[in-house]
Amino acid sequence: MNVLYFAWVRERIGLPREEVDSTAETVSELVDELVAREERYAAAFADRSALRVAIDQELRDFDAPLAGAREVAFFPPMTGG
Amino acid sequence: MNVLYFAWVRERIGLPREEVDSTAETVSELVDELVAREERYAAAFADRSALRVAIDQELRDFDAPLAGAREVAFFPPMTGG
Amino acid sequence: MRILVQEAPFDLGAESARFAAGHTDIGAVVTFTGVVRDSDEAPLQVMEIEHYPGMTERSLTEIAQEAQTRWSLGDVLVIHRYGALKPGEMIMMVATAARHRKDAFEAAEFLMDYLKSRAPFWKCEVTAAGTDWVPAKEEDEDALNRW
Amino acid sequence: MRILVQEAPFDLGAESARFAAGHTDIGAVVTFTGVVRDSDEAPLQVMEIEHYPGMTERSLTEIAQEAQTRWSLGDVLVIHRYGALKPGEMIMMVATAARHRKDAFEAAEFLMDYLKSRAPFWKCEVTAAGTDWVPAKEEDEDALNRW
Repeated sequence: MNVLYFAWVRERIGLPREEVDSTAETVSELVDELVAREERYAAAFADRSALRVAIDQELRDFDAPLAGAREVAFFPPMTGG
Repeated sequence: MNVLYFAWVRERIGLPREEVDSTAETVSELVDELVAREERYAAAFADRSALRVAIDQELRDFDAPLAGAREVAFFPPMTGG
Repeated sequence: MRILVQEAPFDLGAESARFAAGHTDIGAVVTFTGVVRDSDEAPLQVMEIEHYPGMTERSLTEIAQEAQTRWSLGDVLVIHRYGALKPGEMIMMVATAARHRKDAFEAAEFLMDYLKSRAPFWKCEVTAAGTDWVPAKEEDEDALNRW
Repeated sequence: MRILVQEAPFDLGAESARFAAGHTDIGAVVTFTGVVRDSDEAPLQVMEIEHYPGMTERSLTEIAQEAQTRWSLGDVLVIHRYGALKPGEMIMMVATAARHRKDAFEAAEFLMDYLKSRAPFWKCEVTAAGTDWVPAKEEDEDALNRW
Protein backbone atom coordinates (compact mmCIF):
# COMPACT_ATOMS: atom_id res chain seq x y z
CA MET A 1 0.00 0.00 0.00
CA ASN A 2 0.91 3.63 -0.45
CA VAL A 3 2.07 5.33 2.78
CA LEU A 4 2.21 9.14 2.94
CA TYR A 5 3.89 11.45 5.44
CA PHE A 6 3.24 15.16 5.97
CA ALA A 7 4.80 18.09 7.85
CA TRP A 8 7.39 17.10 10.52
CA VAL A 9 6.53 13.40 10.10
CA ARG A 10 7.68 13.72 6.49
CA GLU A 11 10.83 15.59 7.61
CA ARG A 12 11.78 13.00 10.23
CA ILE A 13 11.23 10.05 7.93
CA GLY A 14 12.87 11.91 5.05
CA LEU A 15 10.38 11.19 2.28
CA PRO A 16 6.82 12.21 1.40
CA ARG A 17 5.54 8.79 0.35
CA GLU A 18 6.60 5.18 -0.19
CA GLU A 19 5.15 1.87 -1.24
CA VAL A 20 5.02 -0.50 1.75
CA ASP A 21 4.45 -4.24 1.63
CA SER A 22 2.80 -5.18 4.88
CA THR A 23 0.55 -7.82 6.37
CA ALA A 24 -0.46 -5.49 9.24
CA GLU A 25 -4.14 -5.76 10.05
CA THR A 26 -4.43 -2.39 11.78
CA VAL A 27 -2.76 1.02 11.60
CA SER A 28 -1.00 0.32 14.91
CA GLU A 29 0.50 -2.89 13.54
CA LEU A 30 1.71 -1.03 10.47
CA VAL A 31 3.38 1.58 12.70
CA ASP A 32 5.01 -1.21 14.74
CA GLU A 33 6.47 -2.66 11.54
CA LEU A 34 7.78 0.72 10.40
CA VAL A 35 9.29 1.57 13.81
CA ALA A 36 11.13 -1.78 13.83
CA ARG A 37 12.73 -0.95 10.50
CA GLU A 38 14.90 2.11 11.17
CA GLU A 39 15.63 4.78 13.74
CA ARG A 40 14.05 7.57 11.64
CA TYR A 41 10.66 5.80 11.81
CA ALA A 42 11.06 5.33 15.56
CA ALA A 43 11.75 9.08 15.85
CA ALA A 44 8.72 10.00 13.78
CA PHE A 45 6.34 7.68 15.63
CA ALA A 46 7.79 8.15 19.13
CA ASP A 47 4.60 9.79 20.42
CA ARG A 48 1.60 8.35 18.59
CA SER A 49 -0.80 10.58 20.53
CA ALA A 50 0.79 13.54 18.69
CA LEU A 51 -0.10 11.97 15.32
CA ARG A 52 -3.19 11.65 13.17
CA VAL A 53 -3.85 8.98 10.56
CA ALA A 54 -6.03 8.90 7.44
CA ILE A 55 -6.98 5.76 5.53
CA ASP A 56 -7.91 6.44 1.92
CA GLN A 57 -8.18 10.14 2.78
CA GLU A 58 -10.56 9.71 5.73
CA LEU A 59 -9.44 10.44 9.32
CA ARG A 60 -9.36 7.19 11.34
CA ASP A 61 -8.06 5.84 14.66
CA PHE A 62 -4.84 3.87 15.10
CA ASP A 63 -6.83 0.71 15.78
CA ALA A 64 -8.70 0.99 12.46
CA PRO A 65 -8.42 -2.12 10.20
CA LEU A 66 -6.29 -1.80 7.07
CA ALA A 67 -8.20 -4.39 4.99
CA GLY A 68 -8.64 -2.99 1.48
CA ALA A 69 -6.72 0.23 2.22
CA ARG A 70 -4.82 1.65 -0.73
CA GLU A 71 -3.45 4.80 0.93
CA VAL A 72 -2.46 5.42 4.55
CA ALA A 73 -1.25 8.87 5.65
CA PHE A 74 0.45 10.00 8.86
CA PHE A 75 0.67 13.62 9.97
CA PRO A 76 0.55 15.94 13.01
CA PRO A 77 -2.72 17.61 14.06
CA MET A 78 -3.88 19.87 11.27
CA THR A 79 -3.49 23.64 11.33
CA GLY A 80 -5.69 24.94 8.54
CA GLY A 81 -7.46 28.28 8.29
CA MET B 1 -37.26 73.45 20.92
CA ASN B 2 -36.93 71.49 17.71
CA VAL B 3 -39.15 68.38 17.56
CA LEU B 4 -38.45 65.71 14.92
CA TYR B 5 -40.57 62.79 13.73
CA PHE B 6 -39.45 59.74 11.76
CA ALA B 7 -41.02 56.81 9.87
CA TRP B 8 -44.75 56.29 10.57
CA VAL B 9 -44.71 58.88 13.36
CA ARG B 10 -43.70 61.42 10.71
CA GLU B 11 -46.41 60.14 8.39
CA ARG B 12 -49.19 60.32 11.00
CA ILE B 13 -48.25 63.81 12.16
CA GLY B 14 -47.66 64.92 8.58
CA LEU B 15 -44.35 66.69 8.98
CA PRO B 16 -40.71 65.77 9.66
CA ARG B 17 -39.92 68.53 12.15
CA GLU B 18 -41.36 71.59 13.83
CA GLU B 19 -40.42 74.27 16.35
CA VAL B 20 -42.42 73.77 19.55
CA ASP B 21 -42.77 76.29 22.37
CA SER B 22 -43.32 74.30 25.51
CA THR B 23 -42.85 74.52 29.24
CA ALA B 24 -42.96 70.73 29.61
CA GLU B 25 -40.44 69.43 32.11
CA THR B 26 -40.29 65.88 30.81
CA VAL B 27 -40.77 64.07 27.50
CA SER B 28 -44.09 62.68 28.76
CA GLU B 29 -45.38 66.18 29.50
CA LEU B 30 -44.35 67.32 26.02
CA VAL B 31 -46.25 64.39 24.48
CA ASP B 32 -49.31 65.30 26.62
CA GLU B 33 -49.20 68.85 25.24
CA LEU B 34 -48.88 67.63 21.63
CA VAL B 35 -51.68 65.06 22.02
CA ALA B 36 -53.98 67.78 23.38
CA ARG B 37 -53.38 69.89 20.29
CA GLU B 38 -54.78 67.87 17.39
CA GLU B 39 -56.11 64.44 16.46
CA ARG B 40 -53.06 63.61 14.29
CA TYR B 41 -50.78 63.88 17.34
CA ALA B 42 -53.17 61.71 19.36
CA ALA B 43 -53.01 59.10 16.57
CA ALA B 44 -49.21 59.18 16.43
CA PHE B 45 -48.77 58.93 20.23
CA ALA B 46 -51.67 56.53 20.91
CA ASP B 47 -49.32 53.77 22.08
CA ARG B 48 -46.25 55.28 23.69
CA SER B 49 -44.76 51.85 24.36
CA ALA B 50 -44.42 51.49 20.57
CA LEU B 51 -42.30 54.66 20.41
CA ARG B 52 -38.74 55.63 21.16
CA VAL B 53 -37.44 59.09 22.02
CA ALA B 54 -34.09 60.78 21.62
CA ILE B 55 -33.02 64.02 23.33
CA ASP B 56 -30.22 65.83 21.52
CA GLN B 57 -29.59 62.63 19.53
CA GLU B 58 -29.26 60.33 22.54
CA LEU B 59 -31.86 57.63 23.27
CA ARG B 60 -33.75 58.46 26.49
CA ASP B 61 -36.84 57.40 28.44
CA PHE B 62 -40.18 59.20 28.36
CA ASP B 63 -39.64 60.42 31.92
CA ALA B 64 -36.32 62.08 31.01
CA PRO B 65 -36.13 65.81 31.87
CA LEU B 66 -36.19 68.31 28.99
CA ALA B 67 -34.14 71.02 30.71
CA GLY B 68 -31.64 72.39 28.18
CA ALA B 69 -32.84 70.15 25.34
CA ARG B 70 -32.52 71.64 21.87
CA GLU B 71 -33.78 68.69 19.84
CA VAL B 72 -36.32 66.00 20.72
CA ALA B 73 -37.08 63.19 18.26
CA PHE B 74 -39.87 60.60 18.23
CA PHE B 75 -39.77 57.41 16.17
CA PRO B 76 -40.71 53.72 16.15
CA PRO B 77 -38.17 51.07 17.22
CA MET B 78 -35.24 51.17 14.85
CA THR B 79 -34.70 48.64 12.07
CA GLY B 80 -31.14 49.15 10.88
CA GLY B 81 -28.78 46.63 9.38
CA MET C 1 -12.04 53.21 12.29
CA ARG C 2 -14.16 54.32 9.38
CA ILE C 3 -17.91 55.13 9.50
CA LEU C 4 -19.77 55.99 6.33
CA VAL C 5 -23.46 56.92 5.99
CA GLN C 6 -24.36 57.46 2.38
CA GLU C 7 -27.09 57.22 -0.22
CA ALA C 8 -24.79 55.95 -2.97
CA PRO C 9 -24.01 52.26 -3.45
CA PHE C 10 -20.71 51.01 -2.05
CA ASP C 11 -18.32 48.55 -3.64
CA LEU C 12 -18.15 45.53 -1.32
CA GLY C 13 -15.21 44.09 -3.22
CA ALA C 14 -13.14 47.26 -3.13
CA GLU C 15 -14.05 47.99 0.50
CA SER C 16 -13.21 44.44 1.65
CA ALA C 17 -9.93 44.39 -0.24
CA ARG C 18 -8.89 47.82 1.06
CA PHE C 19 -9.87 46.89 4.62
CA ALA C 20 -7.92 43.62 4.66
CA ALA C 21 -4.86 44.83 2.79
CA GLY C 22 -1.52 45.77 4.20
CA HIS C 23 -1.82 44.53 7.78
CA THR C 24 0.81 42.15 9.17
CA ASP C 25 -0.44 42.30 12.76
CA ILE C 26 -3.90 40.89 12.14
CA GLY C 27 -4.79 37.32 11.27
CA ALA C 28 -8.57 37.50 10.85
CA VAL C 29 -10.98 39.70 8.92
CA VAL C 30 -14.76 39.25 9.15
CA THR C 31 -17.25 41.10 6.98
CA PHE C 32 -21.02 41.15 7.18
CA THR C 33 -23.09 42.51 4.31
CA GLY C 34 -26.83 43.15 4.46
CA VAL C 35 -28.71 42.69 1.19
CA VAL C 36 -32.26 43.82 0.30
CA ARG C 37 -34.25 40.60 0.32
CA ASP C 38 -37.46 40.13 -1.59
CA SER C 39 -40.55 40.43 0.62
CA ASP C 40 -42.03 37.21 2.00
CA GLU C 41 -45.46 38.13 0.64
CA ALA C 42 -45.70 40.42 -2.42
CA PRO C 43 -42.75 41.11 -4.76
CA LEU C 44 -40.76 44.02 -3.37
CA GLN C 45 -40.51 47.04 -5.65
CA VAL C 46 -38.33 49.18 -3.45
CA MET C 47 -36.99 49.34 0.10
CA GLU C 48 -37.01 52.93 1.39
CA ILE C 49 -34.52 53.51 4.20
CA GLU C 50 -35.02 56.61 6.33
CA HIS C 51 -32.50 57.74 8.92
CA TYR C 52 -31.80 60.52 11.43
CA PRO C 53 -28.86 62.52 10.06
CA GLY C 54 -26.46 63.43 12.84
CA MET C 55 -27.73 60.86 15.32
CA THR C 56 -26.95 58.09 12.82
CA GLU C 57 -23.26 58.95 12.55
CA ARG C 58 -23.06 59.51 16.29
CA SER C 59 -24.65 56.17 17.20
CA LEU C 60 -22.63 54.18 14.65
CA THR C 61 -19.44 55.76 15.99
CA GLU C 62 -20.42 54.94 19.58
CA ILE C 63 -21.22 51.33 18.67
CA ALA C 64 -17.90 50.92 16.83
CA GLN C 65 -15.99 52.48 19.74
CA GLU C 66 -17.75 50.14 22.16
CA ALA C 67 -16.68 47.17 20.01
CA GLN C 68 -13.08 48.40 20.11
CA THR C 69 -13.28 48.64 23.90
CA ARG C 70 -14.65 45.13 24.31
CA TRP C 71 -12.44 43.29 21.81
CA SER C 72 -8.87 43.61 20.68
CA LEU C 73 -9.40 44.90 17.15
CA GLY C 74 -6.98 46.16 14.55
CA ASP C 75 -9.66 48.06 12.67
CA VAL C 76 -13.43 48.53 12.26
CA LEU C 77 -15.45 49.64 9.23
CA VAL C 78 -19.18 50.45 9.07
CA ILE C 79 -20.98 51.54 5.91
CA HIS C 80 -24.77 52.07 5.92
CA ARG C 81 -26.90 53.37 3.08
CA TYR C 82 -30.22 55.22 3.11
CA GLY C 83 -32.70 56.10 0.37
CA ALA C 84 -34.45 53.88 -2.18
CA LEU C 85 -32.90 50.43 -2.70
CA LYS C 86 -33.95 47.62 -5.01
CA PRO C 87 -34.01 43.89 -4.17
CA GLY C 88 -30.49 42.44 -4.35
CA GLU C 89 -28.82 45.78 -3.57
CA MET C 90 -26.44 45.95 -0.62
CA ILE C 91 -27.77 47.97 2.32
CA MET C 92 -24.79 48.00 4.62
CA MET C 93 -21.60 46.29 5.65
CA VAL C 94 -19.41 45.99 8.71
CA ALA C 95 -15.86 44.68 8.78
CA THR C 96 -13.65 43.79 11.73
CA ALA C 97 -9.96 42.91 11.83
CA ALA C 98 -8.27 41.19 14.76
CA ARG C 99 -5.31 38.99 15.62
CA HIS C 100 -7.63 36.06 16.34
CA ARG C 101 -10.82 34.90 14.66
CA LYS C 102 -12.90 34.78 17.83
CA ASP C 103 -12.50 38.53 18.39
CA ALA C 104 -13.25 39.36 14.76
CA PHE C 105 -16.40 37.20 14.69
CA GLU C 106 -17.75 38.35 18.06
CA ALA C 107 -17.13 42.02 17.33
CA ALA C 108 -18.90 41.76 13.96
CA GLU C 109 -21.92 40.08 15.55
CA PHE C 110 -21.96 42.69 18.31
CA LEU C 111 -21.86 45.51 15.75
CA MET C 112 -24.74 43.94 13.81
CA ASP C 113 -26.87 43.33 16.91
CA TYR C 114 -26.48 46.92 18.08
CA LEU C 115 -26.83 48.43 14.66
CA LYS C 116 -30.15 46.57 14.14
CA SER C 117 -31.82 48.03 17.23
CA ARG C 118 -29.84 51.11 18.22
CA ALA C 119 -28.90 52.93 15.01
CA PRO C 120 -31.68 55.26 13.85
CA PHE C 121 -32.69 53.65 10.56
CA TRP C 122 -36.22 52.69 9.53
CA LYS C 123 -37.10 50.46 6.60
CA CYS C 124 -40.27 50.79 4.53
CA GLU C 125 -41.20 48.10 2.00
CA VAL C 126 -42.98 49.26 -1.14
CA THR C 127 -44.97 46.57 -3.00
CA ALA C 128 -47.90 46.64 -5.43
CA ALA C 129 -50.11 46.31 -2.32
CA GLY C 130 -48.78 49.54 -0.80
CA THR C 131 -46.14 50.59 1.72
CA ASP C 132 -45.28 48.88 5.01
CA TRP C 133 -42.90 50.01 7.72
CA VAL C 134 -40.86 46.97 8.67
CA PRO C 135 -41.60 46.24 12.36
CA ALA C 136 -38.72 45.71 14.77
CA LYS C 137 -38.30 42.06 15.73
CA GLU C 138 -38.40 41.02 19.36
CA GLU C 139 -35.53 38.62 18.66
CA ASP C 140 -33.39 41.57 17.55
CA GLU C 141 -34.01 43.34 20.84
CA ASP C 142 -33.34 40.08 22.70
CA ALA C 143 -30.06 39.64 20.81
CA LEU C 144 -28.62 42.62 22.74
CA ASN C 145 -28.88 40.72 26.01
CA ARG C 146 -26.02 38.42 25.15
CA TRP C 147 -23.45 41.22 25.20
CA MET D 1 -21.15 25.74 -3.44
CA ARG D 2 -17.63 26.49 -4.58
CA ILE D 3 -14.42 24.96 -3.14
CA LEU D 4 -11.03 26.14 -4.37
CA VAL D 5 -7.60 24.85 -3.27
CA GLN D 6 -4.87 26.77 -5.01
CA GLU D 7 -1.33 28.07 -4.73
CA ALA D 8 -2.10 31.38 -6.44
CA PRO D 9 -3.38 34.43 -4.52
CA PHE D 10 -7.11 35.09 -4.66
CA ASP D 11 -8.84 38.44 -5.03
CA LEU D 12 -10.90 38.94 -1.85
CA GLY D 13 -12.67 41.94 -3.34
CA ALA D 14 -13.68 40.20 -6.56
CA GLU D 15 -14.63 36.97 -4.77
CA SER D 16 -16.76 38.81 -2.17
CA ALA D 17 -18.49 40.92 -4.78
CA ARG D 18 -19.19 37.93 -7.01
CA PHE D 19 -20.45 35.88 -4.09
CA ALA D 20 -22.86 38.54 -2.82
CA ALA D 21 -24.11 39.74 -6.20
CA GLY D 22 -27.37 38.91 -7.86
CA HIS D 23 -29.28 37.22 -5.03
CA THR D 24 -32.72 38.51 -4.04
CA ASP D 25 -33.53 35.63 -1.69
CA ILE D 26 -30.70 36.20 0.77
CA GLY D 27 -30.35 39.04 3.27
CA ALA D 28 -27.00 38.30 4.87
CA VAL D 29 -23.50 37.56 3.62
CA VAL D 30 -20.62 36.80 6.01
CA THR D 31 -17.01 36.44 4.93
CA PHE D 32 -13.99 35.37 6.94
CA THR D 33 -10.49 35.94 5.64
CA GLY D 34 -7.35 34.52 7.20
CA VAL D 35 -4.21 36.63 6.86
CA VAL D 36 -0.57 35.64 7.47
CA ARG D 37 0.31 37.36 10.71
CA ASP D 38 3.82 38.23 11.75
CA SER D 39 5.27 35.76 14.24
CA ASP D 40 5.05 36.65 17.93
CA GLU D 41 8.79 36.14 18.38
CA ALA D 42 11.09 36.65 15.38
CA PRO D 43 10.05 38.50 12.20
CA LEU D 44 8.37 36.02 9.87
CA GLN D 45 10.05 35.61 6.50
CA VAL D 46 7.65 33.14 5.00
CA MET D 47 4.74 30.90 5.99
CA GLU D 48 4.95 27.54 4.18
CA ILE D 49 1.60 25.81 3.90
CA GLU D 50 1.65 22.10 3.11
CA HIS D 51 -1.49 20.13 2.32
CA TYR D 52 -2.71 16.67 1.31
CA PRO D 53 -3.93 16.94 -2.29
CA GLY D 54 -7.12 14.97 -2.75
CA MET D 55 -7.99 14.70 0.93
CA THR D 56 -7.98 18.51 1.18
CA GLU D 57 -10.67 18.99 -1.47
CA ARG D 58 -12.64 16.07 -0.06
CA SER D 59 -12.61 17.33 3.53
CA LEU D 60 -13.43 20.94 2.57
CA THR D 61 -16.36 19.69 0.50
CA GLU D 62 -17.61 17.54 3.39
CA ILE D 63 -17.34 20.44 5.84
CA ALA D 64 -19.22 22.78 3.47
CA GLN D 65 -21.92 20.17 2.87
CA GLU D 66 -22.30 19.66 6.62
CA ALA D 67 -22.77 23.43 7.03
CA GLN D 68 -25.49 23.38 4.38
CA THR D 69 -27.22 20.54 6.22
CA ARG D 70 -27.14 22.34 9.55
CA TRP D 71 -28.11 25.85 8.42
CA SER D 72 -30.39 27.26 5.78
CA LEU D 73 -27.81 28.69 3.38
CA GLY D 74 -28.16 30.20 -0.06
CA ASP D 75 -24.52 29.56 -0.93
CA VAL D 76 -21.10 28.63 0.48
CA LEU D 77 -17.61 29.48 -0.76
CA VAL D 78 -14.27 28.15 0.53
CA ILE D 79 -10.88 29.16 -0.88
CA HIS D 80 -7.65 27.89 0.71
CA ARG D 81 -4.13 28.47 -0.51
CA TYR D 82 -0.96 26.40 -0.05
CA GLY D 83 2.71 27.10 -0.76
CA ALA D 84 4.93 29.97 0.41
CA LEU D 85 3.10 33.04 1.72
CA LYS D 86 4.48 36.33 3.03
CA PRO D 87 3.21 38.28 6.08
CA GLY D 88 0.06 40.22 5.14
CA GLU D 89 -0.91 37.78 2.39
CA MET D 90 -4.35 36.20 2.51
CA ILE D 91 -4.29 32.48 3.30
CA MET D 92 -7.93 31.58 2.88
CA MET D 93 -11.50 32.79 2.93
CA VAL D 94 -14.95 31.39 3.54
CA ALA D 95 -18.23 33.08 2.63
CA THR D 96 -21.78 32.18 3.60
CA ALA D 97 -25.08 33.59 2.33
CA ALA D 98 -28.40 33.15 4.15
CA ARG D 99 -31.79 34.78 4.58
CA HIS D 100 -30.95 35.72 8.15
CA ARG D 101 -27.74 36.92 9.76
CA LYS D 102 -27.69 34.31 12.51
CA ASP D 103 -27.43 31.45 10.00
CA ALA D 104 -24.74 33.22 7.98
CA PHE D 105 -22.62 33.99 11.07
CA GLU D 106 -22.97 30.57 12.68
CA ALA D 107 -22.24 28.69 9.46
CA ALA D 108 -19.11 30.79 8.84
CA GLU D 109 -17.84 30.13 12.38
CA PHE D 110 -18.62 26.42 11.99
CA LEU D 111 -16.69 26.29 8.70
CA MET D 112 -13.71 28.01 10.30
CA ASP D 113 -13.69 25.79 13.39
CA TYR D 114 -13.77 22.61 11.30
CA LEU D 115 -11.34 23.86 8.71
CA LYS D 116 -8.80 24.71 11.44
CA SER D 117 -8.67 21.19 12.87
CA ARG D 118 -10.07 18.86 10.21
CA ALA D 119 -8.76 20.06 6.85
CA PRO D 120 -5.31 18.60 6.11
CA PHE D 121 -3.16 21.74 6.08
CA TRP D 122 0.04 22.28 8.05
CA LYS D 123 1.76 25.61 8.57
CA CYS D 124 5.49 26.06 8.92
CA GLU D 125 6.95 29.43 9.99
CA VAL D 126 10.30 30.40 8.53
CA THR D 127 12.26 33.04 10.47
CA ALA D 128 15.92 33.97 10.71
CA ALA D 129 16.07 31.53 13.65
CA GLY D 130 14.96 28.58 11.51
CA THR D 131 11.73 26.76 10.68
CA ASP D 132 8.93 25.86 13.08
CA TRP D 133 5.85 23.77 12.44
CA VAL D 134 2.92 25.67 13.96
CA PRO D 135 1.46 23.44 16.71
CA ALA D 136 -2.28 22.81 16.79
CA LYS D 137 -4.01 24.75 19.57
CA GLU D 138 -6.03 22.93 22.17
CA GLU D 139 -8.60 25.73 22.00
CA ASP D 140 -9.09 25.01 18.29
CA GLU D 141 -9.86 21.35 19.05
CA ASP D 142 -12.15 22.45 21.89
CA ALA D 143 -13.97 24.84 19.55
CA LEU D 144 -15.45 21.83 17.73
CA ASN D 145 -17.37 20.79 20.82
CA ARG D 146 -19.81 23.65 20.51
CA TRP D 147 -21.29 22.32 17.28
